[in-house]
Amino acid sequence: MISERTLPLLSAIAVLLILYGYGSFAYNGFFGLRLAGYLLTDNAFIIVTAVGMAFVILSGGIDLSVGSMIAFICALMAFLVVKLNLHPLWAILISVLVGTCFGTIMGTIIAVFKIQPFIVTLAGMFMFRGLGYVINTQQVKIDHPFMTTLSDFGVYIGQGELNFVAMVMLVLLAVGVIVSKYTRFGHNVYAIGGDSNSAALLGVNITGTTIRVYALSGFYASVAGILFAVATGSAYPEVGIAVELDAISAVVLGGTLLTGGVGYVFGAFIGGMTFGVIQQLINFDGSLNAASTRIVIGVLLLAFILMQKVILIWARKVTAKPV
Amino acid sequence: MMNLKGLSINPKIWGPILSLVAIIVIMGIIDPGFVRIEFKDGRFYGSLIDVLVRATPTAIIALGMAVVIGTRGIDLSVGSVVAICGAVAAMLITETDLSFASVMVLSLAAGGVIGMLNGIMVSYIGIQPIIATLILMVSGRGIAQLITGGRSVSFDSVAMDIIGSGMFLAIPVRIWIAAGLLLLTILVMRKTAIGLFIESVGANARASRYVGIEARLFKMFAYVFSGICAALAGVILIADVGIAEINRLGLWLELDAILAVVLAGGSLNGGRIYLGLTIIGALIIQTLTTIIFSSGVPVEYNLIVKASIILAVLLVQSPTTQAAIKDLNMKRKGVRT
Amino acid sequence: AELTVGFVQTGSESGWRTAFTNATKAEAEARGYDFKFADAQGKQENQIKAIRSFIVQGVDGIVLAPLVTTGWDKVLKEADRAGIPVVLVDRGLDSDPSLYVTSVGSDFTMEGAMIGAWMAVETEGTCDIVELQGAVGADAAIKRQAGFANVIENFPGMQIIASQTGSWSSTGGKEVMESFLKSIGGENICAVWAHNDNMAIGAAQAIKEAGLQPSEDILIASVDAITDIFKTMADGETNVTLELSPYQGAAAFDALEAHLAGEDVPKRITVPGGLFYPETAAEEYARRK
Amino acid sequence: MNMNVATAVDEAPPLLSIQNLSKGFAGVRALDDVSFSIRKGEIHALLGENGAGKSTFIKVLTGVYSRDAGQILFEGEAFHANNSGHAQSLGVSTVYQEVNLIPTMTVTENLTLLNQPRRFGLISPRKAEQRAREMLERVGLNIDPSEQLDHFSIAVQQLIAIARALGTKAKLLILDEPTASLDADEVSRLFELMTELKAQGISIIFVTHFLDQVYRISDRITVLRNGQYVDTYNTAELPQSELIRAMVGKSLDELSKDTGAESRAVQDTLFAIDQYGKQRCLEPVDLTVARGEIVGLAGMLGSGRTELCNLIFGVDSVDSGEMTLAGQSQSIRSPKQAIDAGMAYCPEDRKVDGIVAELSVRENMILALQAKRGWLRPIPMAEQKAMVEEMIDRLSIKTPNMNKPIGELSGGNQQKVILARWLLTHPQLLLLDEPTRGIDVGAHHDIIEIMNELCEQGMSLLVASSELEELVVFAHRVAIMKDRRKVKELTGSEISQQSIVAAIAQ
Ligand SMILES: Nc1ncnc2c1ncn2[C@@H]1O[C@H](COP(=O)(O)OP(=O)(O)OP(=O)(O)O)[C@@H](O)[C@H]1O
Ligand SMILES: Nc1ncnc2c1ncn2[C@@H]1O[C@H](COP(=O)(O)OP(=O)(O)OP(=O)(O)O)[C@@H](O)[C@H]1O
Ligand SMILES: [Mg+2]
Ligand SMILES: [Mg+2]
Repeated sequence: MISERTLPLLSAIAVLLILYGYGSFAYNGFFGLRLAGYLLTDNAFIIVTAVGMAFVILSGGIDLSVGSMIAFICALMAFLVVKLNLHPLWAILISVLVGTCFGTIMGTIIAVFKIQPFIVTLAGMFMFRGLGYVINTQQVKIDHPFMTTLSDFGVYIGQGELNFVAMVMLVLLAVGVIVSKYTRFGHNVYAIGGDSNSAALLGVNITGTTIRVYALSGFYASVAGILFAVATGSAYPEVGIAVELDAISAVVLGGTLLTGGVGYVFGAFIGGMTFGVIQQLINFDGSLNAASTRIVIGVLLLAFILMQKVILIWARKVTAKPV
Repeated sequence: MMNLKGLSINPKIWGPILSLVAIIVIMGIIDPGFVRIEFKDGRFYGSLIDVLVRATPTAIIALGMAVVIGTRGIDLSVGSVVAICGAVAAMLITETDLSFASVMVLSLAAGGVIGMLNGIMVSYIGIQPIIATLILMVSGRGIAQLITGGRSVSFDSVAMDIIGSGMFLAIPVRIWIAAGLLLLTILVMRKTAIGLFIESVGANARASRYVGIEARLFKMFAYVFSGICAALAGVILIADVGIAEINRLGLWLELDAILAVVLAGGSLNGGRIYLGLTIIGALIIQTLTTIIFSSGVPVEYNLIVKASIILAVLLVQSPTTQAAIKDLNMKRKGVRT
Repeated sequence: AELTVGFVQTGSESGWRTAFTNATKAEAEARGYDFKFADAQGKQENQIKAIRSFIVQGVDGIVLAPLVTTGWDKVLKEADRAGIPVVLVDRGLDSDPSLYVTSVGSDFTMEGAMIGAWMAVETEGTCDIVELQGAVGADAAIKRQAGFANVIENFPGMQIIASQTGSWSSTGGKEVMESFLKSIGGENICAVWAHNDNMAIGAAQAIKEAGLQPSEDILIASVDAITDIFKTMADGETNVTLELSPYQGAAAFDALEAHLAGEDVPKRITVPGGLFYPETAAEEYARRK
Repeated sequence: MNMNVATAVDEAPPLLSIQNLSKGFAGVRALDDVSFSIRKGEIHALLGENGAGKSTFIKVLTGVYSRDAGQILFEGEAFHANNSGHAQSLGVSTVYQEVNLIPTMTVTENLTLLNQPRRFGLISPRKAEQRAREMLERVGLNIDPSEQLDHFSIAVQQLIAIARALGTKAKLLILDEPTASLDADEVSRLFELMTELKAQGISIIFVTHFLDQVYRISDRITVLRNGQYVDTYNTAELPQSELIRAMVGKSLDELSKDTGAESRAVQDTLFAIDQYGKQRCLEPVDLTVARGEIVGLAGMLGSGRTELCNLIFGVDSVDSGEMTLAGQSQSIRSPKQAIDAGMAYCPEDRKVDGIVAELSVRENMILALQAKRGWLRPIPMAEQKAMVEEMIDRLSIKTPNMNKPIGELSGGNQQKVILARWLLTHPQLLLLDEPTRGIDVGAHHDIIEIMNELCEQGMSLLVASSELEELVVFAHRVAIMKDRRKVKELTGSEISQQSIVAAIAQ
């Protein structure tokens, strides 16, 4: 069903396909299950973070703490597995719980004390990074057979591997989409993002919903941290720097408005993949120096957005309701 | 009591100022050396002076940021603009014979042009501010690297030394610059109708359009101004050390600038702009940093200390806490009468 | 046939890094390689993506400048499975050595020790040192710190009395040094040990502005040997810098070619660095500018 | 009148009893010791001037604002709602004054928010849509509920909000100015529903400024004035003049109800549009307005009045037709151009298109004039103050001072500020879309007087209004819109409520 509301998402998908099509046409090996598998794996933890972020942004907020949360969770995992010799399964459980708790605390501060989310989560960003440093300032190898089993687990589809990390991402994406569309909580998120005053007058529990939104974001970010730890089998304090910006842009590129209330959780996946494809285009080209790499990323982003706009305008014209 | 009543006209305005004073006073009690100011070799010397000096770049950028945030926008590119304009200034000084004035004008103009690009993307193309400025945040540093060929550029310039560490009437020149800019901005915003229009556009863009305000033009203006501010900060930053390290120059400054604006009570949802308080916000952030550096906190605790104090400041200023305090006061009074 | 080689760089966080990239590229061009470059912008995940893209493209060899020492096992195994040899440059890895051909680079611990030794000699074993670190948790910082600490341990009169991060930049270095000068007092500081040249340049400025003479009242030692430090040194404002060679590409390519030719390659190739002093600074500056 | 007759007669315990309720804002006592009660199954009108405290009362009752003092008993038990949702769960359902729905969600999502039908624990969109259709049907709306809410005009949104409140099972229903932008048909429909609910034993609190509606539907009336309780009356026993006196505090001269304005000879045409239209939006329209003439625009919901005003003012761009203003041909593409050409436009949706909530009353009022003068020529503060003060006085705007954020004013007073904003620009042609929406009787009277005065001075007005009574009073000519085209024009003595209704129905 093509409605006005889905147009931004659809145009984002269209542009992603155009980019991917261009890569397949221009570079050997770009098209194919192998790179597709890699794209899913390599961008999994950004996408997982972005799914949590999508809820936050849809609710009209923002969460800058996710990058540091990932670092903190990695450090915590390393601490639990290496220092305390816990089984990774326990470590994962504890880490997710702690991450979700921290998210809940931020949400509570935002909702109860009515402080802008930007600044609360910015403080969270400093705090979690700092906590990560305190747990350990070293680069630690998380050596445990279970972790290796997880990271090596995967099914091959032709040349491409759908591995554990990618699977978790896809599951969490599906969960996110369902929660946003088919639960009361999801609708409440859209409502407070659309107009929080009206939502309050309609009887939406703003405080509760806000707290849950940040708890959810904390949950997704901590899973992203665990995925990072699993994928690399290591932890270091500088993990996830600026991931919050990547996640926010992934969400926005996926057609979600930063002002809240408008967009789709699935857009986070599209946005994340778009970033991944742009990066691989540059890697496959391989001729850019550091300076041009940055510039080209910027230019491609701009091109992506402009194409999206053009498609949007065109689609609006075509689908506009006749009187 | 009377006095306090007078002060409590608007907790929004007094919050940041009192927070700053409280932080300094507490620190002064813990370590009297922190608040000591000496007069030495024709200049003031002391940690508080350092705070003022170090805060100028952030404060200047935050001024521009405050205006942009007033339009309900955000400018993530300022850090990169700092790098670009620092690079431009350094290259002009080392590679050309231009007079210092022309160097300044060209560098600031570079900032203005980049700001205009942001402005065009946001207000004429309609890209969301965070993404529009992210584009230049990412590619801007690349541009700076192109300008210098990826190396850092050191230079010798008397005029730059004066900007970086010179004194005028025993007060660092850069403080004069920041104060001048603040004054000029306040004048432009409040003595013309620009301030009103920007606040109106930020608070309700649709209604502003209905009254005939050219919303796009004023949004654009905000980004141009922010670009120029960032350029000025860039020049000051390179003048400080006599070298333009484009790879790190201005890195993460955008976060501090935004933080300053928000500490000053500015809302990221647009509307009211508090210029003077923004400077206070920048001073709060810098005071924290300086305290952390001079207090001997182990490095890995830096961020925790910073986050905790910011949170404390926010919690005390929050509407909920204020209301609770008021309630308590009322109850106390109620008991007395 | 000409070789296709992919080079995965960490990013472009410093002038030294840029010089390293340029030198490597020039070397590859001189050898007529089809040279593919990936800039990871300071993120390990981007480096992993780049390695994988080189695997998919089927390059003949990969040169990797790892951002961190851990977390490479999986992707290196993938390269191994694809039969693509990997050569490390700049720093080593905490991985099974069979996963890479060799590790070319300098020895951070050694560097820290060299600076420590220089300082011990210069101050005759008595010195209160302030340390300017880079980012917390950077591998280079940790190892240099360890090497430095190993040496000064032997001198009861030497200790680090304050340590802060100057975030690798001269403005950062200047700001931290200013605070140290106020809180500790210039007269109580004997030397500055800066983990890179930029922070040393900033520290020298701060010392000057506090009315002291850098390099005399307070010694300054740093690492990297970037061009600008020679100017500062020539002006008599810092005492010593340790060169980190940006010319590791040649050694790496040699090793790669040898490996492809079926020869045995040692697991560790150290490129020499050396200390530079003010005496030769002016000359070096002119040469490198 | 200490012991009021109404409660004395009634012995049954009231559904809701309010005792000594007070609420203050900085500088204002919005509610001052208010006590009265609501019976089971009655329609209780809550009346008072703009800023009397009606909306505040409702918000305190439903927990949106905390009360400073006082007690509320609901079915004999202490009632303390923490927020609107809580109140709802306790059996009090409310439609607040401004439309408070979520503009970015679909009509279905809005209607079923907090009460979505589910299947297997998840929301079932199909069932939700079905339920939404049923709810819409009750209020006689035939729209596609899968469309986004803000695609509909404010009046339709108003109806949707009402449909939503009716759909929740409540013992007490509160409607704060639900009829402000509805036309006669919708109002009748709503009243039928209210009567139906009343028969089921549901009580309704009803706020309006239309006194005729009060008499048509309500059982009892409570009047507030300046935040204070005046009295409660049985509607049937209270003459209208008494009611007005109770509300205003003094007796108002019989509202001048002349049979209609004289038509003016259209000799001196100020404004003319010729085949002005836009595809999918408005069929080409011809219309003229003479100097000093008031032209009314009548029509049903969605008939295209607002669209026409938007096109004239350049909010939307036309794709056909020509415009002349004061003898000059105009091509208007933006409000700015329209203002420069000498027009002004008071839009329908004041919350979205009118007020800038954070800015003060003063700033809101001078905004248009300042924009007209440009940013380089700020209006001196003294001049601003004088102008604003005069307007506050002239329109009797109730505000403690001119620096209060306009968002904190009562709805009617916000409307007056927006009107003042445009009067200050001294336009040649003033477009008003539902200008008296939410304005009380006294002020309504004043505004009509001001409009007459303005046109005497040579200003021309084009007024879209759903209030036929009002149109009949002041319009020299009425253009009737239907299905996005102009269907008829009535002049002078042809203008009457009947003739307009007939033209619309044709
Ligand atoms: N949030 C608020 N902050 C400050 N003052 C307020 C606030 N809300 C209402 N007031 C003030 O309380 C008084 C009563 O306002 P209220 O909205 O209850 O009036 P009303 O009777 O509903 O008027 P109207 O018919 O115009 O809607 C007004 O003077 C208004 O300025
Ligand atoms: N009864 C209705 N049924 C369907 N759509 C409607 C209805 N009323 C309004 N609309 C929608 O609202 C939009 C605005 O109509 P417009 O405001 O121009 O009409 P209007 O004559 O001013 O009516 P109103 O009294 O509602 O302001 C139209 O685009 C139409 O889609
Ligand atoms: Mg009201
Ligand atoms: Mg209308």
